[in-house]
Amino acid sequence: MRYTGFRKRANRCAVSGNDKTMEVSVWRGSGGQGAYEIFQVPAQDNQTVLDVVSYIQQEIDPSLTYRYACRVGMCGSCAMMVNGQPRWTCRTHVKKVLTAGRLTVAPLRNLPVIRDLAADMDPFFEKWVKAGGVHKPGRSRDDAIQQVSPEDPGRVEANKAIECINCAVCYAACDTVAGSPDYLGPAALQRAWTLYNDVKVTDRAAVLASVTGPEGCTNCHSQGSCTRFCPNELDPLGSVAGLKRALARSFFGGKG
Amino acid sequence: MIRPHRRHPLWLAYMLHRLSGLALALFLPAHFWVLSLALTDPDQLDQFLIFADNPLVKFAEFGLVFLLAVHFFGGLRLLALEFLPWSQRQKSLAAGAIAGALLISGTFLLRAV
Amino acid sequence: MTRFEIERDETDILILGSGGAGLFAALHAAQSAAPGTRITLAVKGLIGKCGCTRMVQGGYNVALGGGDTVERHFMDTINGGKWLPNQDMAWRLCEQAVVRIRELENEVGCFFDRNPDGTLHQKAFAGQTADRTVHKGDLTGIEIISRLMEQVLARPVRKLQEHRAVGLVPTKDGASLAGVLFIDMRTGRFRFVRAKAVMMGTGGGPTMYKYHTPSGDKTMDGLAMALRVGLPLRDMEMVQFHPTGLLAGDYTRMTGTVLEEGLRGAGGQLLNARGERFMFDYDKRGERATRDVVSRGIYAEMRKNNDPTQVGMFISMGHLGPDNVRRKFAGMVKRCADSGFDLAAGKVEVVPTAHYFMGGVVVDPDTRTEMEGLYVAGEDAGGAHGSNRLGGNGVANSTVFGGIAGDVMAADIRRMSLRDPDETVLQAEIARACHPFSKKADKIQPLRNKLQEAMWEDVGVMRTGAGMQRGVKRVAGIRAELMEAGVDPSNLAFNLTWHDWLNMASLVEVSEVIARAGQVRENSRGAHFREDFPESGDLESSYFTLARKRGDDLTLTREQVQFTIVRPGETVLPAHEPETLVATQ
Amino acid sequence: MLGIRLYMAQRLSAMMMGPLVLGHLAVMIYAIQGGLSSAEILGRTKGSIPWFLFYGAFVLAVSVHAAIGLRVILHEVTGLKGRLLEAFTWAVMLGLTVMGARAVLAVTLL
Ligand SMILES: Cc1cc2nc3c(=O)[nH]c(=O)nc-3n(C[C@H](O)[C@H](O)[C@H](O)COP(=O)(O)OP(=O)(O)OC[C@H]3O[C@@H](n4cnc5c(N)ncnc54)[C@H](O)[C@@H]3O)c2cc1C
Ligand code: HEM
Ligand code: SF4
Ligand code: F3S
Ligand code: FES
Repeated sequence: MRYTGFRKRANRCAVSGNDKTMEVSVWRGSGGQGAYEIFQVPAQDNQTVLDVVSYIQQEIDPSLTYRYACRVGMCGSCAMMVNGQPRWTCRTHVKKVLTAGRLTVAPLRNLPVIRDLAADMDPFFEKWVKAGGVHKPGRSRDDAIQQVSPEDPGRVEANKAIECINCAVCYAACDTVAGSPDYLGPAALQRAWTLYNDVKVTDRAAVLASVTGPEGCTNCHSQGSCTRFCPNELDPLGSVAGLKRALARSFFGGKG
Repeated sequence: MIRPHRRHPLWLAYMLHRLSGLALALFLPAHFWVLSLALTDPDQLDQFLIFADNPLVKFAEFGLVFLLAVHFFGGLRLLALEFLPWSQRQKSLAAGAIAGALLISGTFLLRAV
Repeated sequence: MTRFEIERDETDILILGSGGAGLFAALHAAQSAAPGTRITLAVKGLIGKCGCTRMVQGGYNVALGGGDTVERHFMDTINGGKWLPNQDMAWRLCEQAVVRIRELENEVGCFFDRNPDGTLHQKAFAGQTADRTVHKGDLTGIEIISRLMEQVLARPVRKLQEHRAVGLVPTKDGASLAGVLFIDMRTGRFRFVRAKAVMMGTGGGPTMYKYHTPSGDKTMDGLAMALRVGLPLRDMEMVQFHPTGLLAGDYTRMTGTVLEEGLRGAGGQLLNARGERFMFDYDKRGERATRDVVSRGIYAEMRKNNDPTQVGMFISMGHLGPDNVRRKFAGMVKRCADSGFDLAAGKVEVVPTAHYFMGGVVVDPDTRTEMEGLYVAGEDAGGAHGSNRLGGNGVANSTVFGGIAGDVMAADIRRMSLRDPDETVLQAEIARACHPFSKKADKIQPLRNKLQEAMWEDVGVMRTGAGMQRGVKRVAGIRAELMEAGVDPSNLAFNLTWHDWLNMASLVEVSEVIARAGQVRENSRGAHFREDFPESGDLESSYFTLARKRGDDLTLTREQVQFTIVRPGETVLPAHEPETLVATQ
Repeated sequence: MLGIRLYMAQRLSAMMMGPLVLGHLAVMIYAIQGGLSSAEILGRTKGSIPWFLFYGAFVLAVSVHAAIGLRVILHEVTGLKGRLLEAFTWAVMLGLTVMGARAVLAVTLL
């Protein structure tokens, strides 16, 4: 993304009932190029960053592009860089991020930009699949459902990451992804770790094999930005460390 | 200016580890070269050792030991993180690493001068 | 208007939508179609990241023994739907859910919560007579859709993401479907995809109400498209309201989102503006009554209060102990906290919120429609739920029938070939979508707000003939305004405002049908409550409404419900079965 | 671009260096504190097989370790990969080994 200066624009909308405004810098552009554009947005009591972005599109500049779906933190399609940090915008209250009446919004880092605030998430999901993040069935729909104790240690470990909404916030936070674009990244690796621990998975060695290559978990430098920014308070750092441990064990001929 | 997504202890620990590793790697050939002078040119080594008594050089050496200590503890932290089942004590470990580094190099400096 | 260039494409099986229905159809088609079959999945958002299946909280209804039976699940579904469901579809739903849940667990890789002994944990939603709902905490949809999404992404299914379907294009004779017209949202160009078989799973979504829960990408596009090709839609008056939607003000998309059912189940109290409990004035079960009853209770109190500065009622959890609430409903508490409310200790303002659409395209239990080559499953299809959907039957419905559609299409295409489209329809659909470019650019959102007000006030939780008459007029007026509202065509790539216009076009088209169908039903059943006809009417002569468009003419008729499996007053349960297996309802 | 073998090599060499570095630091502190001159130090290390093995092991480990470390940094900062990156890794490793070997020989053998 190349920074090419600020463009200012007068606010065309009438402010209703509320005369407090905030200054919002929004990344505009497509492909690798663009610039920040500044908008004046009326401040409201209850307002998320997504609401601010929507307001700009609905009331000030109809050409602004962004993405959202569920608006309650379940689908992971609204993530953007807010003041330089990756966040889910539908669950980020403006109060939490507004500094001196200003806010900066940009597309998610480490992914190609389609237009304005919408990033292309395909590379993220390609890596998800590449990291073996897909359950390989050991049973079929004709078999009974496996009895699994909720206390089973593998299950307890697998459960930790089950709330991942594949929002790519962790992926955007990770500098290893930035430096090594083939690196599978925290979310995909965390999914592999979950499968590795899932007692229902029969071929654990295969899971490990998918994360062993030169793009795999061994690239992680434990920067911890993934864990720091995951909006669901998951711990990809811990998961990747788990994979490294499992890998080291199998390297010495241990049972994967 | 550290970019906003980097402002947290684990990232700083990572950068410290990287910079110290890099500095050590750059210093290492110099260190080897100086020592190998004993083989090729003992006079020059002596001269160098006198030069090394200079307080400025002493200070630089302290820096080096400091780097080694930082990298060493950072490395231990990573090895623990990767090979011992992980715990939430990450951040305290990171802090401990830096504290330990200061301690060791500090004693070294104190005793050296 | 210059003629727009269209890219033409073809495939064997085309699937619209990536909710439970779309993803399961893709998965089953990939599993059961002949090798080499081309399968394409087209979706308005990103695969697996849009639609409502992902938002499922409570869980998935399936009878898995322990006293519960498919028969009991079926009877609950029929009773819940107030004898309006298509019984063959309801039976298929209950029967196949058993297979689908095993498939989800064993093949797809979902993991649902377990009892201490390792068996699946099941609980009871209101209106169920057994502990039947399988779940993964209160984030069941994330588990189901994430796992399904992985399975589909890993298969050779062609992906058309951010492709919005804008029109079903039939053959010249109108009897079969030739293909679907899309806008590739990222480039703004049209793409026409011919297919032997198309499954529509765009998930309905009553987002024409001021307060609504569904995902932002759902705007009734599928039903509007079906209407335009002349397909019959049933039960179109049936809009389910969830009683406790968050009220966070006019300026946030958080407003309308759901505060889960379990809060009331656990003892949460509903308070009016004066801080008094009121639900016992309406039902002896108080806050624990079914969704429709509680929604009406809250709505009635709101109307009584009639204070523009204090619109909603309140849900209060504090008396259960804030720490206890925080532990038990961690996700909900956090979500409220993010929007600035303290659910654990304080009280949170709530309103009934439009949640699910029972109406839809008329299909048979194999998901086939009247039109050769078109299949419909999930929330787009009508019939399985009748007048009311039980909590937990929604995701069961979309996954069961989505999977069926995948299998049926895979079999049917063996005797099908690609068909040629009626080019005049194709051009008409393009012209329709490009209509706003010929008008002066204007804001679209105010119209959306206006529509949402109109539907909420006149075709909402409680209805009257006069109100709906007014509603029909208001919607027509808004449609006229929409036709005058333009969109700046200078850059069509990822032009959300254009899509806002198209969303509105679908919503007004379907809103009119909802209001008209509501007028035709002169009694109160399930989600449809008429203050001027509060009685349910004779069950034996139950009818459902059928809407169909020919050109611009919308006709509504009443059709007799066929009691193909069980008649009112009877049951398929063996004699002496207890009425309910749930200890406390 | 760090596969399992390089990763293990880097971690194993680090583990190996742990005690060696501590040992070296201890010697240095002891030496400086005791006021030993460099000639005195050399006098003790020269011709000592244990010291040869001690520092020899260190050189081998550090060559592997630092070469891989620099490789990672180079890749992540410049995006370099493929043959050139391999060549760089080997060059650093061999360079360090040769220089280190000379130093060890100088200090312990002659
Ligand atoms: C908040 C919430 C909670 C719920 N909780 C439960 C529950 O606990 N239990 C339960 O059983 N049910 C629940 N439901 C209902 C359940 O989610 C739905 O019944 C079910 O998921 C519908 O599945 P579907 O596949 O038909 O549609 P969806 O999952 O909504 O998918 C529709 C898909 O179609 C796409 N689409 C829409 N328009 C177009 C277009 N024009 N072109 C291309 N693609 C398009 C969408 O982007 C999306 O991918 C809940 C619903 C909501 C909103
Ligand atoms: C003088 C000796 C040493 C030199 C020159 C050196 C050099 C380096 C370099 C250049 C890196 C790459 C940094 C990066 O990838 O960010 C590195 C990484 C590392 N070092 Fe060292 N190091 C030395 C000693 C040690 C010691 C003694 C330990 C352990 C106790 C250690 C543990 C590590 C570890 C674990 C890494 C991996 C870090 C990562 O992948 O993020 N190093 N070292
Ligand atoms: S781990 Fe967290 S940040 Fe990463 S994709 Fe999953 S939910 Fe998002
Ligand atoms: S931020 Fe990146 S480096 Fe590792 S710990 Fe997380 S994946
Ligand atoms: S819109 Fe779905 S997570 Fe934000």
